Amino acid sequence: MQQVPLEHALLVAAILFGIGLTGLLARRNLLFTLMSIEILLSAAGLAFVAAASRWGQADGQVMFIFILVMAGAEVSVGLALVLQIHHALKTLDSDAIRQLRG
Amino acid sequence: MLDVALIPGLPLAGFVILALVGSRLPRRAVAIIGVGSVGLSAAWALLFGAALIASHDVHQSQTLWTWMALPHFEAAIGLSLDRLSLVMVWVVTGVGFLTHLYSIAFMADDEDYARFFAYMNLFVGSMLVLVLADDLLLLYLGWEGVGLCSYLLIAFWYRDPKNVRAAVKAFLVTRIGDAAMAVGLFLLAAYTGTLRIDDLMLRLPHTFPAGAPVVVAAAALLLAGAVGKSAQLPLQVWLPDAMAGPTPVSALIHAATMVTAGVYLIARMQLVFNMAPAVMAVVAWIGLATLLLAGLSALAQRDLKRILAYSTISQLGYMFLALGVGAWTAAIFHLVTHAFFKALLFLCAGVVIKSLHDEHDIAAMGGLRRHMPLVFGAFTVGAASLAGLPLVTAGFYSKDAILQAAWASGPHAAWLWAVALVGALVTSVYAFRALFVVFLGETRREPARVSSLAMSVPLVVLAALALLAGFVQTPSQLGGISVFGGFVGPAVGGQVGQGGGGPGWLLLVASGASLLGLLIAWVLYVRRPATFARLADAPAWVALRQFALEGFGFDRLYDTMIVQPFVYLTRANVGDFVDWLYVCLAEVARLLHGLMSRAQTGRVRWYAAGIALGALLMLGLVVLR
Amino acid sequence: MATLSAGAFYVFSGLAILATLLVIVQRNAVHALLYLVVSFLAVAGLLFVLGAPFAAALEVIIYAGAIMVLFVFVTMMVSPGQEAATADARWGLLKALVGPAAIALLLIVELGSVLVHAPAAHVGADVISPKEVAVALFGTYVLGVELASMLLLAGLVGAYHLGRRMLQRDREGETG
Amino acid sequence: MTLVLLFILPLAAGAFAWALARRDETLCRWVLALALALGLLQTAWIWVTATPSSSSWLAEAQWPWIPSLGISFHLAVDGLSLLMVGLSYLLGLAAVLASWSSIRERVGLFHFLLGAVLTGILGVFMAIDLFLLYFAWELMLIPMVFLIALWGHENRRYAALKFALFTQAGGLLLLLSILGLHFAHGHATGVYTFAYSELLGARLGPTAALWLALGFFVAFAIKLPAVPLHTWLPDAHTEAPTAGSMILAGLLLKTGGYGLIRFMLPLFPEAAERLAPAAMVLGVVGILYGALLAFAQTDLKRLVAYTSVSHLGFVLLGVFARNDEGLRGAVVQMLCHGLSTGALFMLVGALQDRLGTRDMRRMGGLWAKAPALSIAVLLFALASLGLPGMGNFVGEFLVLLGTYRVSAALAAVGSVGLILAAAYALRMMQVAFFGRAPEGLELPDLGLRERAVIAAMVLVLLWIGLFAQPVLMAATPAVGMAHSEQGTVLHPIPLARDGMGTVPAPSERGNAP
Repeated sequence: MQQVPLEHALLVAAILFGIGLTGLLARRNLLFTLMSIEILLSAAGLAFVAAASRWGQADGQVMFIFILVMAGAEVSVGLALVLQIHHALKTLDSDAIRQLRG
Repeated sequence: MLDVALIPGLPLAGFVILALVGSRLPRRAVAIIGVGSVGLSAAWALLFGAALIASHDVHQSQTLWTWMALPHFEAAIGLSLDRLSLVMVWVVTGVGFLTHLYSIAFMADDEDYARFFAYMNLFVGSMLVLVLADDLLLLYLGWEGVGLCSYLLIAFWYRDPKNVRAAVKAFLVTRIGDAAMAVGLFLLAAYTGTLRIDDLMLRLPHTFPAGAPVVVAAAALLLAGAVGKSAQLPLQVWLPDAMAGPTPVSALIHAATMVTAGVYLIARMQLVFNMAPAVMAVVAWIGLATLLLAGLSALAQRDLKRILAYSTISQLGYMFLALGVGAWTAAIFHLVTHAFFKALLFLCAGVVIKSLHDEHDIAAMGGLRRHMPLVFGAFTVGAASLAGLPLVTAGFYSKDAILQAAWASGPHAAWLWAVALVGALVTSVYAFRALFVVFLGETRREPARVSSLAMSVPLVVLAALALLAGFVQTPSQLGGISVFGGFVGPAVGGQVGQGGGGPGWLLLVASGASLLGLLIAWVLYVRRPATFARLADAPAWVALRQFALEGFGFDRLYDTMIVQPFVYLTRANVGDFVDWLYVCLAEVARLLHGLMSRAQTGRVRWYAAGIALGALLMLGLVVLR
Repeated sequence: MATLSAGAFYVFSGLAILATLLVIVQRNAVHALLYLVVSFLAVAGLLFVLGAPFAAALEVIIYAGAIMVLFVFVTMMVSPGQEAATADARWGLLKALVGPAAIALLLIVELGSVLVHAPAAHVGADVISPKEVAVALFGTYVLGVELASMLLLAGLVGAYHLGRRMLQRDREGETG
Repeated sequence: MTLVLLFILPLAAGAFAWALARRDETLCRWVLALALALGLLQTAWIWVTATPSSSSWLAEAQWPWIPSLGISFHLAVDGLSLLMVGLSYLLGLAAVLASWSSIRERVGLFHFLLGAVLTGILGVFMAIDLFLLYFAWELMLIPMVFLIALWGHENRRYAALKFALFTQAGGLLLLLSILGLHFAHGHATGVYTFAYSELLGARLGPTAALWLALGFFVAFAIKLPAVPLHTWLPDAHTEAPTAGSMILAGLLLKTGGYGLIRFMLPLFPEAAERLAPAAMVLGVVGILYGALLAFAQTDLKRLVAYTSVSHLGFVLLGVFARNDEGLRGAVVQMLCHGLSTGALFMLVGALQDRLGTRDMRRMGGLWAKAPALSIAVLLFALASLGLPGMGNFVGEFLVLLGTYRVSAALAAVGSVGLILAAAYALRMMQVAFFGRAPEGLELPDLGLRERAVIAAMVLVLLWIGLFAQPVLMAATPAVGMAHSEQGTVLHPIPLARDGMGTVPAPSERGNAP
């Protein structure tokens, strides 16, 4: 009987998270930034579900659902902002959008 | 029940009226209120005093109201009249009234008539509070009150910055003494719980042995106050400058009354001083040094009022000498006669100066004898009394009492006496110098006519007093009358020094010194002025004279040692260096802000990297632990 | 079942990691989106294997479905040549990846080293049914549900607000 | 109930005045002025009618506020508070009258803020719940910042910011110390409360007490202000509008001294004893340093501001002498400083309105132009140099006497302040009012309204100066004197008198409220 150790599941989540983080930090296109955030959130959700499975309880999945909700809200506002920025500034380069420079 | 309180109350009431509505009253009304209140006060003091003497109970005291009463300290507003204060009251109200009367004419064409009389009334009121005070704290109130009036009156003609400077100087220098005196009051109050003079006198001898450090310190601090107010060394510098005020002010405040407050204070607190023999010696030596230095300075002055000012300092030195050797009665006696003849001299000087259109320099005067015989006569009486011309003048008797007391005093008696004698000689020289230069010789400038009845009456009355006031107390060789000593003696402890203590030749030597001075002045300034002028132009003399003219460099010394460093330091710190520290703190904060705000690049990825690094760090801490 | 699930887990894992990696190195947003769909689907598989069929379904429906559709729409609305204009050549992109990758790697190592010390446990043994999830969701976490609904409402309003301003500006642009 | 009215009156009247200002600005001024006069009357009424009851307070008002945290809305007054409340209303009224013609912009808001500041100050003077104290403490600061920032002079923003920073730092310390005391007391007794009467008995370890006391001390010392925490004061006073300067100097500073007397000394008697030497040295340094700085200033308002530093050095000195003379002297000094400096700020403000400058070097010979104004300045300058007969003298004398009982050296050095005070006060007179007026200088004299205010203040000063006893009696704090009464007199001597003079019987003297 070969079972999957919890560490492996969490490690996969961590790797996905790391890839998402890399994308977030490396890409300058706002669309890619948003996509990276989706990856991060889904990795986090994966970790929750793995934990739920480890304890055999539903709470982790509930958290997954909340994360999903949040992702939905985030992406809807985020994409609306992307459209706005594209309209206003004619670019999606996040480095070029520096109005908040101190 | 306002019998005693009426004496200071009347002038103070006059002050209140004049201060509130004086500027809207006609001049005549102002004069009536101003002079009348003091006159009434003088009359009441005379009557009341006479009644008290008749009833043989001269110690009256009344507490008006509680000023402050705490568990361990009490002070009341209360007046107390005894023989000593009665004498002072008579002098203050009498000379005060005469000076006020004189001022009606003297200040007649001044625009600030009401202000002048308001200040003068306030002065008389405060001075009366000072001498009548039952409590040292109330005495201090009067003490500061007269100081304030002195300041206000010196600066009366405030448009001239010189006058204002002199006023500020007078106030500040005396304030130095006052601050020391205040510490003395704290000391007495802290150790006895009261500042009521009678209580102090009862408690101190029971609480402390003679010569106890507390008592010595208290005496020394009170002395500091007296030194400041009475313009003794080393705080004498303010009085010559104070002559910037109107002449009646100089006569009343800076000759007859306020400057003698120090003498009064020491006489009043004589028990404390008796318990501190070391301080007594200091008093005597201060008096001695002052009388000699001020006398020499007076010799070199050319400004008539400054001559008289230095003379006042010198005569106050005599009083301090008398106090220092325990001759309380002699000191008060000289205080009284001095008040008469010095006020007289100042009032005469006022007429002279006014008639010459504000000319102060005696070199520009001369030959005034023919133009103003009355003033000449009065000035002669005053100068003679100041010089102590034997037998006929009041000054002779009072100064002689002091010389005798000095002779009869303790270890250094001969020195004290000898120096005081030299001082008497100097006094005589400068007194007659002023008289001769101003009134004899040829007329250098034609005077205007200024005298009026209001001016003449005070001169005559004061001249009479300057001659006759001496006969209340004569040495044993000359009748041995002791009315004054008999009257004041009990109030100041009935100590020795009512004259007649020394051998008879002392009297002759003193008379000789006075006459010698007259002779020297006659030779130098009338007989052979040319010879003297040649002599006086020798370089060594010129330097010495200049030194004496400047009051022996005290002013310059204080200026360079104290005033200039003080002003420099305060100017240097005008921006408050403590604030500068906070400004530095603010700058550091601003610098840090600049550094931190660099991190705010506006790049989203940069912030995300920050978060990631933070997470990395925290996790790293967890892992590595 | 267990063997299969373990094998399936590693397969899905590899697929997810590979697809995700490809997402972040794409220059074309549309390509990236396609890989992202693959990645989400692989994660959904993982979830299924881990005994969470309901979560897997949601992952497919919402992530791979709804959210991706949104992305596609937006990508189509902004001009597709965007990335080429802003991003640099391939080597530039790789160069930009080095630093972030290092950070990410460090993070993974750190997380991994934390996991090493964890007590041994296994996953995927039981299936947690949608019913259990629902009971928890509408029992213990009902307040969270309310908050989540409010968040969604806020997202809706926010997105509408932003979009409306854009529409207004467009209209003004047409008339003016 | 009367106390609540007394507390809220200025704020309510201010709000009402603000509402009226849109319609009629004069009416707005009248409303606040009348309300403050009413408050003054009410204070006098409490003073006259209050009889010392079993409780140590003259009047008290209490409602639960946040009972779960031990917070109640608790106001009470004793003689000390009542004096301060009276001073607040008097100076508040004077401030309204002083800004009658000089404030022309945003009149309604100005009066509202003035009322709010006054309510905060009154709260500090009446609160005996520490949380309420903190609430009032903050309430008085914020409107003041706006008063400075909106109606101030040239450099107002800088001054307002500085004021806000310093006072907020003090407020933070106060809050921390109050909370520290709250929890320390709670841990020890299980009763978590902010009530003053409860906390009075708090048993604290010496170290904890010292730190808490230090927090209170610094908070109050900033407000007082004690050197070296004083540097906000010259800027704030100089830049504030006339009414603001009056309130600042006359009242706000007093909250510091009041706090020390009411809260710090009784709450931490042992710690206060340990801090006393340092505090007294700071007091003396303040006296001298403030005077030296005042002497050098050329800006009249700044000069007066630094004299406050000097005078409040006396308050610090007296409070930490911790004996009868010192404490009561400090109270009298606070009252009289409030009046004399408030009046000086009003007069300097009047000068600035008339001449357009505060620079003394551009004045001179003002006496000839405006005698009434000059005499008024002279009177208050004399009061501030401690002329006997004025109330300030009573304060300074008692403070120094109290100090002398503790340390002769400090009293002697403090007395030097008397000389320096004369120096700066006379220099001000000399430069600005004596001498010759510059060409073309026009200066209308004081108007009737100003004369009335000045006359009232002079009368009060003279009254305190000559009839100090009622004030001294009232100045006894209801609580907290007990700690300091023993062992301060060097040679206690029974005060029985034999014969002469009328001395009030012990029963007359002893019935401190």
